[in-house]
Amino acid sequence: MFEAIAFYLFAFLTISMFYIAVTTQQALYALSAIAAGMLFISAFFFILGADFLGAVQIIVYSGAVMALYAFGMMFFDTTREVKEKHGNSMIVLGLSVLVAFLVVVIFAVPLVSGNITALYPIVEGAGNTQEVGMVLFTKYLVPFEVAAIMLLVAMVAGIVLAGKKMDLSLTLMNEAQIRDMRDEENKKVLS
Amino acid sequence: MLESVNVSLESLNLITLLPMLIPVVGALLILITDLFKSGQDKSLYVMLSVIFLVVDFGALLESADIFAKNGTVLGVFNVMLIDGLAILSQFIIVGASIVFIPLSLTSKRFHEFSYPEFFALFLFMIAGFQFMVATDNLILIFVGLETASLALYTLIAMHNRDKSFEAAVKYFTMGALSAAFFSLGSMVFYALTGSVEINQIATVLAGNGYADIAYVLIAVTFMLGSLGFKLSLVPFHTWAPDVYEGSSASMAGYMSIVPKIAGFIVAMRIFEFLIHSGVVWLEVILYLFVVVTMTAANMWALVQTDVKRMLAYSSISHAGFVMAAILIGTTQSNSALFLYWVLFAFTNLGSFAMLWISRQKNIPWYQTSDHSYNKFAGMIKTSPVAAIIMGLFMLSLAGVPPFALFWGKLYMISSAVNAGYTLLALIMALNSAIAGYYYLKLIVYMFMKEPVQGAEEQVFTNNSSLPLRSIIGFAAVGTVFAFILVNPLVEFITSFVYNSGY
Amino acid sequence: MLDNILSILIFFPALAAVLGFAIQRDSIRSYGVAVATIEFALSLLLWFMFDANASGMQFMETLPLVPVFGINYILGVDGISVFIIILSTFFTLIGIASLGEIKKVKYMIITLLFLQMTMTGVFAALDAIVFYVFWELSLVPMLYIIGAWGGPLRIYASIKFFLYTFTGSLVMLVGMLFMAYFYYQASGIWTFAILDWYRLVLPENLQLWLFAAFFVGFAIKVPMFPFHTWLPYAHGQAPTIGSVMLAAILLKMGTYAFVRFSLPLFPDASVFYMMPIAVLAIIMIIYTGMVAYAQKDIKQVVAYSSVSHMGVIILGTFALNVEGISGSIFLMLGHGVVAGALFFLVGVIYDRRHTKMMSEFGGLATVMPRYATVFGIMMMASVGLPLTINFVGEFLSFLGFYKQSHILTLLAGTGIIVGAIYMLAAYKKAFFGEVTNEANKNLPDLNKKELFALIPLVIISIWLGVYPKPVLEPINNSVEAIVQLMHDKAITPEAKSRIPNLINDKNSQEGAH
Amino acid sequence: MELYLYIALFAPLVSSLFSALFTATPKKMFTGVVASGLIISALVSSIVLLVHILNGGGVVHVELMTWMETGDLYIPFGFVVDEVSVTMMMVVTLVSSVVHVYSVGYMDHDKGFNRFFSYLSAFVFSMMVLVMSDNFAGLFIGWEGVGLCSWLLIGFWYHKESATWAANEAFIMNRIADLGMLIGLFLIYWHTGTLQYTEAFAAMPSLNTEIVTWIGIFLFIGAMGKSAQFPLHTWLADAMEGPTPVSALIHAATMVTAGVYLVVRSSPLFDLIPHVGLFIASLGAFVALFAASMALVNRDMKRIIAYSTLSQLGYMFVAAGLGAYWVALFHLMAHAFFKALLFLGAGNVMHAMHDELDPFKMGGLKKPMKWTFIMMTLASVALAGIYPFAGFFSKDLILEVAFVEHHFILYTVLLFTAGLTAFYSFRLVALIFHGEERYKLFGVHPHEAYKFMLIGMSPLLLLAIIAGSFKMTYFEMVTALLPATEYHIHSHLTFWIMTIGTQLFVGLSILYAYKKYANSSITVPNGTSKMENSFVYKMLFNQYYIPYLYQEYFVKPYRELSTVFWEQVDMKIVDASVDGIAGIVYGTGEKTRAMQSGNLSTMLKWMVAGTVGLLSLAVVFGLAARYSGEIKTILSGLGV
Amino acid sequence: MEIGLNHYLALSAILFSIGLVGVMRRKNLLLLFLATEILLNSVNIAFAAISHYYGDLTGQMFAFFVIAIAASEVAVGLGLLIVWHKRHGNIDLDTMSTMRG
Repeated sequence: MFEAIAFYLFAFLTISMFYIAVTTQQALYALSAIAAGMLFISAFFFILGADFLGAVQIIVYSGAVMALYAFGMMFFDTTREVKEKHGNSMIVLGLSVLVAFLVVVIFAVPLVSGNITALYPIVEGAGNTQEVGMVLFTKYLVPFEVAAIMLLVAMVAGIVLAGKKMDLSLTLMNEAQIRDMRDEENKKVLS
Repeated sequence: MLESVNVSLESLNLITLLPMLIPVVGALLILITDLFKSGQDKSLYVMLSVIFLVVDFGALLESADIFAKNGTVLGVFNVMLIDGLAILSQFIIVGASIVFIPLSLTSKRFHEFSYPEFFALFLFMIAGFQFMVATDNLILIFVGLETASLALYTLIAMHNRDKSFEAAVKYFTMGALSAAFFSLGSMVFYALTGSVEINQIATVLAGNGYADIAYVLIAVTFMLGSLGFKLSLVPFHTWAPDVYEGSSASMAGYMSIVPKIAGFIVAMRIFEFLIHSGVVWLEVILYLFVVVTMTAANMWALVQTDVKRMLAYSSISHAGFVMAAILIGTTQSNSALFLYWVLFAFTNLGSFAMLWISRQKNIPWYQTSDHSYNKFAGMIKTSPVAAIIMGLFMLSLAGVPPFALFWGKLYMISSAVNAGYTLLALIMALNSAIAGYYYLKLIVYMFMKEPVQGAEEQVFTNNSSLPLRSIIGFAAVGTVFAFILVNPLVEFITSFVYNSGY
Repeated sequence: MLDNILSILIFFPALAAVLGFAIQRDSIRSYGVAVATIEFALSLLLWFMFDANASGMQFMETLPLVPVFGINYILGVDGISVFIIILSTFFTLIGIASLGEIKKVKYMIITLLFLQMTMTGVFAALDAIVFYVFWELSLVPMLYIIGAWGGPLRIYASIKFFLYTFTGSLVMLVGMLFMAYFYYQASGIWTFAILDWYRLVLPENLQLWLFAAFFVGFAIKVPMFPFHTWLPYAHGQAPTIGSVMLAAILLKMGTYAFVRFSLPLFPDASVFYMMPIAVLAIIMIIYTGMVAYAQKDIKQVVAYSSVSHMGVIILGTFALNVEGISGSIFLMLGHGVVAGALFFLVGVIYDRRHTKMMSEFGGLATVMPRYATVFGIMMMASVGLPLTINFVGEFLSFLGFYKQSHILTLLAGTGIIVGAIYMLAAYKKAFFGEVTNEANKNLPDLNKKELFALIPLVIISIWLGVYPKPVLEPINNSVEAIVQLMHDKAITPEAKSRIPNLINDKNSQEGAH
Repeated sequence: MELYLYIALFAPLVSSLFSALFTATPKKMFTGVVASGLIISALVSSIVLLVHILNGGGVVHVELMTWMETGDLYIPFGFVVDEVSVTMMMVVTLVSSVVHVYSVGYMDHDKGFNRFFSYLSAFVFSMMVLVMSDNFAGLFIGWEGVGLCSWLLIGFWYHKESATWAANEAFIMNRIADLGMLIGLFLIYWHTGTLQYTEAFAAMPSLNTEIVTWIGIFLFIGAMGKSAQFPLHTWLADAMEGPTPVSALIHAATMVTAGVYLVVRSSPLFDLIPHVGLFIASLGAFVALFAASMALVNRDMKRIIAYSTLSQLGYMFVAAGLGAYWVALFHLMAHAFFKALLFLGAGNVMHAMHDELDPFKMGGLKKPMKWTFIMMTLASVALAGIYPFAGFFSKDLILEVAFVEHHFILYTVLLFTAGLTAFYSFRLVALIFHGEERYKLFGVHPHEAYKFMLIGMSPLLLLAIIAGSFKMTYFEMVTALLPATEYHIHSHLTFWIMTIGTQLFVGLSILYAYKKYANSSITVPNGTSKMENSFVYKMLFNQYYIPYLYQEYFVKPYRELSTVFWEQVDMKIVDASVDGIAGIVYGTGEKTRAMQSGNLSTMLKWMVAGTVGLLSLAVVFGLAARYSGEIKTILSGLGV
Repeated sequence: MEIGLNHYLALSAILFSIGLVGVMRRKNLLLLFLATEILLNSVNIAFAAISHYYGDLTGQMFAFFVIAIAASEVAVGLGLLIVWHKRHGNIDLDTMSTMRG
């Protein structure tokens, strides 16, 4: 009973939050709504016993990612009302209603093939974090490492794109300009 | 309580990780080199990359050897899967990368090549693709895919022009949507089978006789949406022309080869078991995709005014053509896919490299874009050798025998014929004919029109350097003498594909 | 060396063409003539060594190309192909030798040498894929010739030519792949060798489909009505040499392919489609003959007349008996010589006046008597006067088809009337009457270079008209083999009765004696 | 004997090629002399051969080489000199020798002198091939060869529009008939397996009558073209545009009789099918009358003679059609002599009158041109069939044949025609040579032709007079090959009544012609007289409006249809549909490229839309799979 | 009122649809990126739910990696936006349509 109440409550909350996030004209509202929605989602994780995931959700999403967005928002100066031209909203509406309808209808059909044998069963008595760790560092060791590489890529990419003279075009500058620029850089380093 | 896990090192089969680790190490090395001494010439990084890729290629040969002896190898908790498909596709990925990366050695300076990060990201991307093809675990596929994609977006953007940023943003945004589709698709598969490993999924689904067909279809739909984006199937292709146009020609050529072969491998792994288990719907849908992608992309390519954009549409069309292999799903068709792609790689390497050496920094008045057709007008007069070579590549793309792509088409259409897809074979043939027009258009410009008055004479050697010319020569030789390559390739590919059970 | 004479014939010009890039512009003509002469001499050597009494393939060469897929480099000639090869080398020679003052002459000669390679390849190939390779490759030099040296509409014409034929041959390729697949199913072996395919007996319904697929490719190449419209454009826009090669050799690929592929592979389908194809051929003969009459441009007259004559060739081929097929093959040669010569002749006047409109001419016989004479001879050959080369072919073709259908032959025979009408009318317009146009008053007559090209053609067209035996005999022997093969392979009773059984005939005759 | 055969055959060819060498050079007298010499040598050889045959030396047959050999078809270049062909050879070489000699003078001032002899000798060669061949294919070679030469010679003065038009007309009309001939050949080949005369004829009796009938019909169609039988007759009158010696040789003596020769040569065939023979005879009689009627009013000297030729050809066909082949051949021979003479005489007149053709503009020429007058008069007498000239023997024989075979209608027609013949012949003679010297109005000073021309013509004159006396020799000779039917009227009385009656009728016609046209009141008609405005005159003068009908109902529609085919069908339907397909493909690309709007939002929408589309299809499919049983029931309930 | 797997799946679907609305509707790239986060999150719920109901950890693993991927995407995406913004002063996707057709 508790579970049902919690489910519907959080379902209602997340849906409304996300709905606000995609419809509001205020960027700040959208951001806040998203952040709130993320938090509510972590609630689902806790309900479902995925404590580790819930924690990560809060830390990474509601924390890191949202902070990034917030930073971006300030950088782009979109805290004011966002003016968007909406061409044909009927298409958007139609498509999304159709998606929702179809997917929901299908998902409402109970899965026939119920008795799935769990490959990595949740072990009674062990904490969720422990279990996750166990699987993560055995079975999913490689993906985990690749994910690390991915994060490295993202970092390098972020640095390159946002930081390293991307506002200049080395393609179009001539040699002299580049030399001057280098010299200036060196001077900065020396001073 | 959890039991502690004892894992013996041998059982991990770490050798399966070796080919992917090499480019990663290379990338890190490049980053570190830059840390110690910045501002070094791009040639250093190009050569470092090539060296690592060659070593990678060597490691692949080793894997191939192992595969030939022992068959399919699983490794590192059965996440890694080294079968014929993985090896073949990695050969293409690494091989193509080896020939594409030296295209950075232009005689003119371009923005992106002054960053060591460019090369590091390039190598990371290769590792990502390698992971993507060498596993049947959807998680690793997903992570590998994202690694590669994120690097690729950045590489495109680093070309540092308005158009390349626009291209990167478009690609990125659609990629994000595609990632969401992928995860949704995987989720449904997981819901269906409790597993994210394709083999396991196949087994479970076969076990319950596709009882939840509606769920299967939803999963397939979203997977198609995601892979369709990667493979640029119509209507998920819209990014491709813009991205090709926005990125540098060398990068565009690369994109037409490597990411797609990775995508094809994943598509092959996911869809073929479904087709073979009689999911008629998927067969119909793939049929539609193949036909629509080939035909529509051809039609759009007809009306292009820019050669690179035309080649983008042509690549879409070729992808549709090759997608037929997955639809047909016989050993021959799967082998044809690889054969086609190897030969396609040669030709596209050549044609994009030709565009690349003729790239000007500023667009002259008579051109509307980087490579608009009239730039090539009368090329036979100004630079005959370049014109003839470019003509060769165009003929090859059009499927004129005996140039490279003809053999691919031949084998592919034959596989359709052998599997009883008569109509499909005819449609494929007719599409090749339509495609003839736009390739011919370039030939017409090069050979039959007068040069634009006052055009730069030297535009076709604008950017060339010895490495670039050698690569073009290599591609040209490969394109012309492909008929020698075909037999060993077919034999090699078929044995690998067959032994992997496809 | 002589074991590989066919390979040499094919690749020598290509190699020479590549080397030709290094030749100075001034010397390229001599180079081209030298290469073409050697090539022609080689082809004559081929003829010399050719055993006229054998009906099978000679000078066979085999080299694996893609053995896993049954693609092999197989060459060989029989009486049917050997003469077309010689014709092609001959035309290349006189084409290069008589090349007028054109721009980019070096590229032209190199292109012609490449074209020579593809032409020889098509006629010598005995593997379907090798055949296809050369077949398609031949489009490329022609595309360039039309597109780079043609008239105002050259680009449209060249693209139309290329795409049209390309489309058709792709359908044909699908047919070939099916054929190989059926062979594989029947025998478990992948092969594209034509001689292997000959041994495969297909059920009739498959034959019908495959025949149709091959037909599309061949018919466009021939070109048969209603696929012919690329030809007037191609001829109309092409430079003289382009039209000559196109008419003399390239069109023959289609009809040759009918004999090489369609008939022996699909005898029942050939019989099944005989009447519809004959109707098409008759439409070609009469309809295009009438269209030719309506032309104002003399080159278009010759172009449409080509279509009309190709109709006769098709008709002869689908007579499915020795007389008809031999005749059609002979007519291929004949039409090659005659149409080639006519295009040369049109080129002569075009070089002088830069127009091809008949209304611009008139009375040329007075100004250029030699030209008028040669044109007259060739025109009469084209009309099919006895003792000229075309008559032999036309006569045999009609004769052969008469066995199959009286009425259709009668209709097709009106071609000789229609042909006379447009040819004579054109000749009258251009050559007879008073010289009214000031520009025509002082035209120089044929010069040495032009005579060098034309005199041999005149000699051939009369020589082979009077004494066709040296050519007709080998053709006959090979055709007999094909007809017998078709008879043996035929399944349906109708086909059995339509295609004569030569062995029985001979036996019964001997018995009667 | 074979040597003579080769000389007779190839001397003209050598002559032609020799003259051809000088076509591009100015006139050279020796070409004419050499050509004439060579032709005369052919004549001599023919005479030798004739003597050989007459002496019972047997048939001379040679096979030069193979021409075509494929499948079961075997065609050699075979030549045979037998009784029939040697007759033709004599006619051909004799007339052509005369014409060659004559032409040396006639073409004296022509720029194309050398060319003329080349063509003329080529014609003789073709004609020799035609008559000497031992098979149908060889005959066809000659058949087409003479057609070609006829084209060349009619259009000899190629700067004249009318000449080239006439040349083309002749060629094309002949082609129409040649098609029939070809079909006949095909029939012969496929039913007898050979084209050799002897073997083919030997095989014919065993064939189905229907097939033999068809063979006969098609061969006769071929003959109709060459011999200008109705309805393919119009070209012959137009062919008079050529130089007059050409008309004499080709369009009177030799080529036009090739049709008769064909029928005679195929006598074993036509004997099998008398019904076709009757048709041939009827058509011949019709043409005889038809052509004669047109000759009555014509005002072109050469055309009158041409119509007369046509009419005489009709006679020959009557004979041949009725099975009297030797009679036909005899008339052919006799006709060749006097008609060639007539033409050459007309040539003299034209020469004298500076190519004036209208006899109404001449008159009284007997004074300046005495010899010509004599020759033409005698030739006309022969043509009219007055005893003892050649025409009497041959033509009367034909009348007898018709009578004896009980074809009285034919007989009547022929008799009537004989009267007409006499009338128009002497109308011409009278107009040209008698009466007022009307030519003076036009300021012409006529003169007699060169003497050697007249001497050259003399053999013809001689033969026109005496040829009839060879009748029995001839009869004995040719009946070795042809059916030896003698046509005697059983009652002597009847015979004499008929002969004398005919002679009287003809004589009266001549007198009437003289009376009407030899007087001095004749003026150049100006279209105002009552007669000229009568319907019959107009119809005859316009050749029954047949050329007009051809022009209106064949030539013009053909031209228009051709244009329609080209401009409407070929360009607007066939080609346009090809371009249309290409255009549709291209146009679809052009229209749908808007899908690529370049706007990211649109791209995303497309992506979602694609997925939604797939989903909908999935649902449809899923439902169909789920409820397949129910759907089947419903469908079966609906009776699908 | 037992909450079953289907409830979660339906919720996930609804959220996913909302995300799609956002993706299609948003013209401001930053907000568009936010919408893509919704998509990923909605899937994560489903993964966790399936994991829970099947007693299998794989779902949680997947969700974990999805979160990692989402985080990296944000880094790259924002990097791109920053460059664009530096050059054009806006992040409206309607302004980026120089390439078309």
